[in-house]
Amino acid sequence: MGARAVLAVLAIALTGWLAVHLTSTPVAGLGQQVDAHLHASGVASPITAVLLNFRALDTLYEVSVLAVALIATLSLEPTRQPRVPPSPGPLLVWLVPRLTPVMLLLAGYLWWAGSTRPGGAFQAGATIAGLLLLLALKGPDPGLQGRGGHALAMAGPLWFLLVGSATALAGSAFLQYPDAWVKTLILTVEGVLTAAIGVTLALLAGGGRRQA
Amino acid sequence: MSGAVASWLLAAPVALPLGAGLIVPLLRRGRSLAALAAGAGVVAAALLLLAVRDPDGAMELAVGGWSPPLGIRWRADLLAITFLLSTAVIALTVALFAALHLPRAEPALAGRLWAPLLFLWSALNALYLSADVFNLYVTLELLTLAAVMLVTLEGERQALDGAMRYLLVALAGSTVYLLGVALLYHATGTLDLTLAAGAVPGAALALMTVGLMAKGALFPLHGWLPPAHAAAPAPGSALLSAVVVKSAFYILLRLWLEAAPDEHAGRMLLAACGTGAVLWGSLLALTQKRLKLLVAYSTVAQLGYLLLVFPLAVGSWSGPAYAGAVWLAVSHGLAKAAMFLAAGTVMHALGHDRIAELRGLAHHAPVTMLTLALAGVTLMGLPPSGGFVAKWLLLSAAFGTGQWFWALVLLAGGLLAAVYTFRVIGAGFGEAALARVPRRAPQWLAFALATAALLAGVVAELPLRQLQEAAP
Amino acid sequence: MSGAEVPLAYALVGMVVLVRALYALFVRPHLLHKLVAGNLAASGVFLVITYAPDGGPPDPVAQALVLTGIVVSVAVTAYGAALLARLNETSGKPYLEHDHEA
Amino acid sequence: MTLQGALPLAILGSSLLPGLIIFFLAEPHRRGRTWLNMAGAVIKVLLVAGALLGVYHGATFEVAVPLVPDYPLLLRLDPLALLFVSLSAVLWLLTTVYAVGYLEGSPNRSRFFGFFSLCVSATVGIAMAGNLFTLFFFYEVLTLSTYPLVVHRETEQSLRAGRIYLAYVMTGSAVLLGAVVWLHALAGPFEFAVSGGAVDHLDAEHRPALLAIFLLMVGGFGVKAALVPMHRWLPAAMVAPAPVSALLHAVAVVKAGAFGIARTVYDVFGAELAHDLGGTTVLAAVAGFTIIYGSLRALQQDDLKRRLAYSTVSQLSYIVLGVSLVGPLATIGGLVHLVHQGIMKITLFFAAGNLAETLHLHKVSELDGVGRRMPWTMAAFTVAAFGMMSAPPLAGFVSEWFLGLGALEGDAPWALAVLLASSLLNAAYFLPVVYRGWFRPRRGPWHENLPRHRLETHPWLLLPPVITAGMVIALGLFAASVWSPLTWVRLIAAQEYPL
Repeated sequence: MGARAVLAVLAIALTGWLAVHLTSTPVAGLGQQVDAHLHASGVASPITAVLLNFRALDTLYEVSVLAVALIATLSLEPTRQPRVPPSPGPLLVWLVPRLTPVMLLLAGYLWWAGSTRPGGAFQAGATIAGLLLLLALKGPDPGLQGRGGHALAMAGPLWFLLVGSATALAGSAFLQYPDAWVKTLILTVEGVLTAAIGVTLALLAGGGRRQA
Repeated sequence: MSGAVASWLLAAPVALPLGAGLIVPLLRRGRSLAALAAGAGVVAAALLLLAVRDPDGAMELAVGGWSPPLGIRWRADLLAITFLLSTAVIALTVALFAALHLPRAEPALAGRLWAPLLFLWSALNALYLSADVFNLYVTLELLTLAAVMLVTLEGERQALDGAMRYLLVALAGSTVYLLGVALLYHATGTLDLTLAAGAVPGAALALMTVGLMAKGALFPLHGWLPPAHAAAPAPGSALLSAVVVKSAFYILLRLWLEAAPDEHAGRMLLAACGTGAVLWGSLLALTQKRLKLLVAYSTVAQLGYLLLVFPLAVGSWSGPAYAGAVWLAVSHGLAKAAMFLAAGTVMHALGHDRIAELRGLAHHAPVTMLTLALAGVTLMGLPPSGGFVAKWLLLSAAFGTGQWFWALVLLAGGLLAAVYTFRVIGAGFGEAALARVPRRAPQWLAFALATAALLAGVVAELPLRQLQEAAP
Repeated sequence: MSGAEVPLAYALVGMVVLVRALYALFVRPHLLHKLVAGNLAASGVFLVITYAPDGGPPDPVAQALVLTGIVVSVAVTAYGAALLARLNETSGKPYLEHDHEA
Repeated sequence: MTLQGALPLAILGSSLLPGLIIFFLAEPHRRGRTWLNMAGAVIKVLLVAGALLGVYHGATFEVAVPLVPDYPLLLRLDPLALLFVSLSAVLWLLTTVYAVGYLEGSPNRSRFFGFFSLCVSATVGIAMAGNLFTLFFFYEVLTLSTYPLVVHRETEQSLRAGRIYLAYVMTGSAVLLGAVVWLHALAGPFEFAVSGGAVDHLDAEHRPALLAIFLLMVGGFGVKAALVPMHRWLPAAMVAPAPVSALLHAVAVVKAGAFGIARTVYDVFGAELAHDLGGTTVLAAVAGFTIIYGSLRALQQDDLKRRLAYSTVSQLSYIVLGVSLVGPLATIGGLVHLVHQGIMKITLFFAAGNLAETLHLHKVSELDGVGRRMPWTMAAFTVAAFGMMSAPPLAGFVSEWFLGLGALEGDAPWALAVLLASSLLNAAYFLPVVYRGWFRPRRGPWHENLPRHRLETHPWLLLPPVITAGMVIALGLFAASVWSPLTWVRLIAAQEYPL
């Protein structure tokens, strides 16, 4: 217990020190920079501009991290006791078919809205994932654990990488969209990412496991 | 046009393995072929980067056409190229070893190694090229996930346990690092280290350093390394011990020597941790009963040497100290990879890696025995090895700057390394039959790496001179 | 995620969350606790990142960083959970071995 | 590259390349291996002869290979270097002949001859080193390449000997490395001085540091030179096969230590500075003690090889004593003993090896009457033994004569007393061997170990000791001739102490 007490004291001290430090330093940021270049970014939403243009590299790595997490999860040999087959209550059976189109619509909207106001691939993808999980709960399983599902999951980062490499091969910098194509490319990338993130999250949530 | 060339040369080391890593899991056959092809491409790119290198200015690329502070910049200075190239050589050799060794030794793993190996490689290259602290955070996460996956491949309890340990420490480490990033961003309004140079707040530096030390298994945050590295399949252990843990040291170099060159008290602290690593790691290596654990603890110790660079790289001695540390990292990488691959052969040949029962290796697997010995020479820092020339430079800096204490650490570490290396060599003599006769080809690959570690001590003059000139 | 400025209070709360979570990550033996703690710690940092002093508009870069960070930590946590399940099946308990040298 | 530069590399390569090739020769290729060895050894001797001729006529042979910025691998053939190179070259040739006969049909010969050649390459590298960096470089290569030879038999006992060897020698090298780098930190990069010291320009405030460095350096070298109390590894290493013991004790390892001390005194610090610092006084005292201690321990050994080992401990310090007495005559005595002791000692080990191989005789007490069974071997042994007692007109006498004069010249009469006492002790532990061999009758049949030859043993085993015994006589009789080591050493002394 003594050790814990020491740790606790240290923790409190650390918090205080950090707080003091944070308040003592003036806060700088890149807000103006973003506003200044927003017009050239191809999208109206500053956050999306940062995510898919100014710092697109981060996002490429980020979706790669998702893909690796999925591959790593799948490579843990499948469990001996599979997930219990779902016994959907009447509510699910009634709700899911009616909910499906709504959620698809919502996902589509989030994806499209991303270019103008907050939203975008991740939110849309999350919605898709939720939908897929609901479908799995209701059964029959949408069967994404197969090669097709995995291909779909990999498609996101692959397409993103492809776009980036294409721009490099075209003679401009890696991930530098040609001005005429900015919006289209960003939207397609976001679109593919939405689907991929959706599938990936759904598979991850299920531990990538097939039902019995 | 040169812009395009830069764009290709800098993108290839990241894009090729990343793409291959995403595709390989979808392939039914030809996985190893795809992986090796991508690897060959990376090696070629790294060699070209070295060939077209301009000593007066590093090749740079504003990714996406947006230069910092708004965007992220790739930069291939000599340090980056050195790490890119040595990683490429090691990773490609390890991949070849895996392609030849696993199908017979561990068929279950043969196909599953490639994805993590490729992601690992891509993340490392991305890390070497980037000087953007947040971008580094994402690459570190990519690296960690791939590394943890490598550890789990064997699938038995020890592997999973080691992997979990690794994951949790890395998780804590990256969180602390990220907090440092936040403070740095708030204080300087940029994430680019070159722009933030000289203005990095102490708190941010401290937090990022602690986070990196956890990820890099730097004493006293090294506890997770041996079980994890020892549990991975041989090619995995080789990559983890030879290059992955050094990525943290790489960022520390950039942080302390380039971005925050005036934080001298902290440098002493780092070297003190290094001393602890050298002594504690070596002592634990001495007490190990299993070869792979011994090699893993020797990694803990050897990482300690690297930290000694920070107090030594001052004034007129910064050149030699810097060159020595970088060269030590390179030669240790080659030697350590060779050692873990050899350990894999031992595992396969004997069915175990208990040091007390290595009899017969010298007769029936002489190449592997010689590999362990030659790699050991580098760990001891004796001529003719890269470890020796590096140690010579570090020692010179230690005496030259009047910090003889660090010299004692270097010398003591060498002696301890000799003790645990010869413990293994001595055990290999004597007549005894092996469970299986190992294949020749993979053994020669490990031998090649060990020989490279020796050659690093004979053909070092030019690279060392250039590193001295490039020292921050 | 957008709109009004993020006052210092958020950042301070973030700090507390972070430190408390890291503390739990170290002392709690149960791996599920550790994983959740790790995830919480990250969220604490995100609060600190988004800290923008009163008056100033929210910094889109900071918010983008947080979005990226969230995805990354989700991925890591998800994998950690899968690993935990696997470990639990093999060793029969959701804790780490302490005699790893054995 | 010029001939001047090529020659040192050729001398190095003549043993290095065969060695590297031999490693990859499959065990059965007995012929190829033997040819490679002999060819390399003969070529080396010829090259060295050429170098001697050249240097005698004032040519300089030197080459620098860049290795670390400011610290090249510098190979240079100066007179002192050639003294050691020639000794190694000639004795390597003879030992190779001997080893081929000795290892007839034993396992791991490729490994043995591979490391054997590496050993010799390292030794000539040490001899030709033109700066401390190069000297240390090859000194460590020697350390490492000797270990496999010590443990060659792979018995528990030999592995233990190997561990002891490493424990002592590695610690020594760590100390040495520290001292060398420290010295360079003070003095910057430097080469061995042709005359005088390389660091005697350093001003007075460095004196304490310099003394410390000097003691650390001779301490580091002293481990291989088997100075008491750092000598224990040497008797332990006796478990190695006879050719190894012969080479270790007569040439490679121990001489590397003594040679290193000579370089340190003459060409790094310079005899004058070393003397002013008081370093040589300490060194002389240790050497004197080692001479007596070694002889006393030799008296107590019944195992012939162990007796020889302790005799080596004692005799090596003749060289160190000569170096540390500071003065032309002592220098001549010490350096010429580097050669003479080598040839005498290798003869003794060859002979001991023959007795063990042919008749399974390891103990002095078993030697009764062996002179009748193996007259040539015993004759060679006897000659070398008398040489060790420094009986005129043999080689040992020449060394001791100059050492004695040196002792008087440097007014250190105690050193003279030590030398005389040691000679008596040498007689005390060698004469019994000779007496038993020639004048005691053999009881019972011999335990024949080898197939009978016309000769008393395998010809490849018999030839080398006979030749070296002849050299022991010749070096004494013709000490004054132009081609004797003595003349050569006078040349060196004249360089170090210009009159």
